[in-house]
Amino acid sequence: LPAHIDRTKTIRYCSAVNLPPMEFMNAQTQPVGVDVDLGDALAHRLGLKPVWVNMPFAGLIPALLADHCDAIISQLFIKDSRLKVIDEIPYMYSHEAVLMKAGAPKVATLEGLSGRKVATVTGTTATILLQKANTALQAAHKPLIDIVMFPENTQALQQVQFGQVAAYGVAYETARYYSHLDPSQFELGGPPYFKIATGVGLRKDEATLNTALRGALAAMMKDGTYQHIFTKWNLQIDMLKP
Amino acid sequence: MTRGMTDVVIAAEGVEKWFGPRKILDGIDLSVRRGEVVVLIGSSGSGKTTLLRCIDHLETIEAGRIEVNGQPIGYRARGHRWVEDRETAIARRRRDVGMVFQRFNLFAHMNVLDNITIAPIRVRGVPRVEAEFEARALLARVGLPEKEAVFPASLSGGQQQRVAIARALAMHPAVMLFDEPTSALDPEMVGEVLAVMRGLAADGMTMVVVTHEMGFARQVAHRVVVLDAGRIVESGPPDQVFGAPRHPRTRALLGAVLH
Amino acid sequence: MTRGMTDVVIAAEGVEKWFGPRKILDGIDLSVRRGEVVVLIGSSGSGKTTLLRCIDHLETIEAGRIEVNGQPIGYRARGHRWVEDRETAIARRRRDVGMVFQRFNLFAHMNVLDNITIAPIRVRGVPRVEAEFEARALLARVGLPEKEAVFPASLSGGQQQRVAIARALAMHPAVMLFDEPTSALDPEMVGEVLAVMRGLAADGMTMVVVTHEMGFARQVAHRVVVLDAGRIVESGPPDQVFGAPRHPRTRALLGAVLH
Amino acid sequence: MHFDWPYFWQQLFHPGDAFLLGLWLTILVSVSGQAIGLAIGLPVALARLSRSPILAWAARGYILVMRGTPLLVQIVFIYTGLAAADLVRFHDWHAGPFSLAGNVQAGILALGLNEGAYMAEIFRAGITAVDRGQTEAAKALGMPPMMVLRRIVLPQALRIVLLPIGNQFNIMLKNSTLVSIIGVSEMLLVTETINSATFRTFELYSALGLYFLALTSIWTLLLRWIERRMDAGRDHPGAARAEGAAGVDPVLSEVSP
Amino acid sequence: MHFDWPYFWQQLFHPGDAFLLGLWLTILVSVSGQAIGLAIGLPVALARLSRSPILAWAARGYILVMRGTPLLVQIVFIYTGLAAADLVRFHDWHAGPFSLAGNVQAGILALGLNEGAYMAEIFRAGITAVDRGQTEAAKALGMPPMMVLRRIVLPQALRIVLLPIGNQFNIMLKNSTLVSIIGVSEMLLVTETINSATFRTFELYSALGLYFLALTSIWTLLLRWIERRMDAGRDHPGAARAEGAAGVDPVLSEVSP
Ligand SMILES: Nc1ncnc2c1ncn2[C@@H]1O[C@H](COP(=O)(O)OP(=O)(O)OP(=O)(O)O)[C@@H](O)[C@H]1O
Ligand SMILES: Nc1ncnc2c1ncn2[C@@H]1O[C@H](COP(=O)(O)OP(=O)(O)OP(=O)(O)O)[C@@H](O)[C@H]1O
Ligand SMILES: [Mg+2]
Ligand SMILES: [Mg+2]
Repeated sequence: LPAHIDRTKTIRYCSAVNLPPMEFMNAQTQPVGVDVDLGDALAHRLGLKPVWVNMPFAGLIPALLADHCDAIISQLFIKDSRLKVIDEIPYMYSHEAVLMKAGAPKVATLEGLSGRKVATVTGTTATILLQKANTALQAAHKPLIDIVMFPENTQALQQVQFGQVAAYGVAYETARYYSHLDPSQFELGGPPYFKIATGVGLRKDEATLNTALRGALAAMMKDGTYQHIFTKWNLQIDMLKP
Repeated sequence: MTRGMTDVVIAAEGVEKWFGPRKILDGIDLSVRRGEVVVLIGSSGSGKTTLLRCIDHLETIEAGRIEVNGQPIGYRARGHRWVEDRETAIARRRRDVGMVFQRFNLFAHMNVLDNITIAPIRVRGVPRVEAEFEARALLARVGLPEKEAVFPASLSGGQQQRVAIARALAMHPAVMLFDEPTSALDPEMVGEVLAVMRGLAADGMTMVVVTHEMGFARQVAHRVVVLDAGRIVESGPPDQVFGAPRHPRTRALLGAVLH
Repeated sequence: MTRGMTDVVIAAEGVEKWFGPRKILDGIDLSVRRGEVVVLIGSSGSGKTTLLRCIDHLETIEAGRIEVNGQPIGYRARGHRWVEDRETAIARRRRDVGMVFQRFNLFAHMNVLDNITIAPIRVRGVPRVEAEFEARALLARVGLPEKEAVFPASLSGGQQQRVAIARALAMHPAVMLFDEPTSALDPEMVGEVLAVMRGLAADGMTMVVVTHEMGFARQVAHRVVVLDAGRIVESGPPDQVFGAPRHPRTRALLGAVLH
Repeated sequence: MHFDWPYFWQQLFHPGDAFLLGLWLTILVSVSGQAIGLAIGLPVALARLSRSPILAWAARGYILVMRGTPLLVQIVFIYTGLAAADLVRFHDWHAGPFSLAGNVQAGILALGLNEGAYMAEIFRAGITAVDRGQTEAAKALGMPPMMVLRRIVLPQALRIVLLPIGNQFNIMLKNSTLVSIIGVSEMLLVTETINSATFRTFELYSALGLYFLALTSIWTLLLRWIERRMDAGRDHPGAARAEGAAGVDPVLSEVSP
Repeated sequence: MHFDWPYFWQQLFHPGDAFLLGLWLTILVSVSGQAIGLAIGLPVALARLSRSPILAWAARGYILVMRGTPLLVQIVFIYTGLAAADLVRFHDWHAGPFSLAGNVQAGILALGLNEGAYMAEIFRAGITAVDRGQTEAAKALGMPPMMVLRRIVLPQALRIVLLPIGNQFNIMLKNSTLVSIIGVSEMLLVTETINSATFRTFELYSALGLYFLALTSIWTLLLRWIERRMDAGRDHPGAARAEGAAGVDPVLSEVSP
């Protein structure tokens, strides 16, 4: 383990603790969720105390680079642009989806949102996918999607609830969570449309930590801790095939 | 010469004014006839300013009544009670009274001509050309024909006070009230203002003047009224009041002022 | 009685003071001997205040030199040139000079006793008990023995000025400078301050006094110096300067002041 | 320390369209918020000064709440809170080629409502600073109250409040960053977005800071120029201003970001 | 409109521990930020007034930048920007049972640095407002410059600046919400977090607003009391204050959230 972690016996995770079921606050404002369970298990396996540092999603990578934490566990998709600045250890798959108000007409693809207003969270992949859809729409001379970015999930979600936006582009896991939580309010606006590996973010110079975490993850997969967590949250479809 | 009741411009009866627990005017009876020049004297705090302000209803009164040109000012009868009038009605009644303040109070954001014409145009509804024509005549009368485009801040105190007089005259008031019009002036400028006031008196303007200028009072006043602690303690022609004051307060006062 | 050079407390030679492009002091030569009372007169703007301030180095000078107790003040020699001294060195030199201002300038946040003792304690390093003992003696001397615990704001102007004199005396200065010490006072209070100054003069204190109180000058001054446009135009015993002024400016000035 | 100069210069002198749109939104939101603040401020100041206790207390309450709670809270409350309580929903507004998104409307409204309280206090101070003698002279000439207010008091009060209002606009420019929380893509949110792709926090925020510094400095210079112009229009600049104005130290009057 | 009264009362009078922790953080951050601001403000004011052109210009530059850019930008810049450029990193700090997270440190520092500029201007105005005669009398008594400053000018300036500084602390309380952007769980962020589970935005933000209103009102009352106490300690309350103080209208001096 790196010296400073070994000394303090803590590992600090940066996370936007606002995206159920991956990471969110329970009634006691304790972080809970898939990522939190995983992160806690990884830490315990390494004999460390986990500390969760909450911040807006767009601030995660800057914060990691700024050494404000040791790792990001926040449903961070593995993308080339990110791999240029950080390392990522894959631990699950994620999907994208759109969330809509219950009863609203569904769309098959993002292009179907043409001319409507769609909320996203700043810095998320959904934003980029929507922008890509816009490029396609522009080429086809169709009205663009009006993308409104919010710093955090609740703000964006509530815009759907109030009918101030038509849809919310967010991870499938989160969209499904809300549509199950309150089917009278929310509904998936279409099938999951984007599958991507998701990882723990690490600074590039943290090779020791990288190795340690990979080892711990493999061990968890072997002894079933990993499977147990995904089953608990009913997200078996997102598990990595061992 | 006998004058009828219609010739009474100001009629005050039993006027009382309280500021909180203090009685400032204590049963003032005063009537001023058309064309009369009344000089009001009294020691500091005796209520001279307050009386003038009550006549123009810049202060409410707690008892008694004040009529200007035969009509009450600031109050109207409702059944058997007097209630304060609506602001717009008070404003209309105030046109009968011209007021000249110790500190001039020219409108700082307007030039001299606008200072004089604004009330005639906006309040009396006189057309602008006409109002400006008259304003120029008034400026000539107060000896400032060339100052119409100038702002108050660049006038001397004496010039400002003369413009203030012209401004009040432009409303054709039935009576002019002057509250120590020269006491904020440097000595050199007192004369020019008093000269304008002398001219007004000579033209038959009804005037009530609070002043410490005893020379002016002696020459111009038809009557001198002495106020003490909110009461009129003496009243009579200047010769009598200055020459043979009956009330001890008057004597003390004249002693101090004439010194 | 002949006095040696050591008896010269203030020696100013060819002092020039410029404010921007204006020459305010224009070659002042002045020497004041121990025990001498010099009264400085001159019309407004002639440079009296400026001269006093230069003596205490509250203003820099552009030419000439000023020595107090035989040593320059505010400047020191560096090779052949005079350069301004360090602030702490200037501060040390200023202890020789006591200054009394027109507007008293008592420290508003301290009571009378602290006003008087702060400089002795903090600057001269006198122990507190000793400083307070002396302060009480000084307060008695200026006629205010009972005011030590009071703040300046609750004293009359005359009382404040007397405390200011006591405060300056507490530093045992070689000379006391007074800049119109009574001109900010109501007439009733002028006497009490002049009385204190008379007492000081009688005790042999060296004093330079700017004042319009000609009676005081006549009685107390050993010498009257007349300043005009930054120059000394006349200087001599009061009888001579007041009785037979030689310079036309002096005559004009005395005419105005004595009026 | 690594500082990516080329990237910094690029962002400073050749920012992308998104950033320029953010700059435009910053200005739009600030100017509109200020306009609303001015429109609210004057009537509230008059209500606060009025003899009607109901009006005066309503104005006091409004000012107390707006100045006693954080702007950030107000912004969220107005955009999300009111909608959550089913009170007000902000829908996009279109008029021909122009459109104004709901969150932009809410942001402008929140800034404006907040600013209104500060404007009200400035107007009140300005009106109070106009010499009472002016009002009395106008009344004595027979002017009814509204005319006194409109023709005599307000014109003089406006000169007094010009500088504090101008300073307040600088604060408004800076406060406009807070509407990023409800997704208004003004300069700060655009910068955050760019940063979430490039991770050049230091360079990006340095440039952003310089943009704001330029905006506030330009406005300050403009304000000085306007002031000088207004003074030049008078015979006696100093005397023409009511004394009350002297009390408003331009430095102290702007005390917060 | 639906208003969930029981939930509102619950949140107002029996908030959860997390919210109380948020309240504590709001106070901690505000008080510490203010303390830093005060500590910075005085030396910067002295530098600004000093005869050394380097010091004066450095102070001017600092004040210009801090007052010319938005606090929100400064907060992100200091927490993330400086670290991104490898300049400063904020590590959690532990001392026995106490600990201070890195982002809390950064938030306090940013608030403090920003406040320092405003404090500097207030101190400068206060020092300038002390009658020059006081300095001259002190000099004439032979006091060296530092003693004049410490014994004569500052004690009088402090009385003058008390009220503006007090008003400024109200602004600080409100500004402390901005550190939520870097994840400091003060009251606003806690409220947001609770909201993300319950979606009772209207009720939650109403309660939050009331909490802030209470904080600012309590502080205002306390400030008045302190003021009265200080005045009572003098023979003549009015006269004891230098005239400059009268110019600082308590209303105008607090002009922004
Ligand atoms: N607005 C007010 N509120 C309370 N008391 C007032 C007010 N105006 C005047 N007074 C008091 O009423 C008394 C009479 O004041 P007034 O100004 O009428 O006296 P005056 O005869 O004009 O004196 P002066 O010669 O000093 O002008 C004074 O004691 C004054 O203090
Ligand atoms: N700090 C300054 N800056 C510029 N000019 C000054 C300054 N202080 C004094 N002066 C000018 O220097 C001249 C002399 O001023 P000084 O105060 O010494 O005159 P004075 O003889 O004391 O007059 P008074 O009797 O009015 O006190 C005046 O013209 C004044 O305007
Ligand atoms: Mg009077
Ligand atoms: Mg002088």
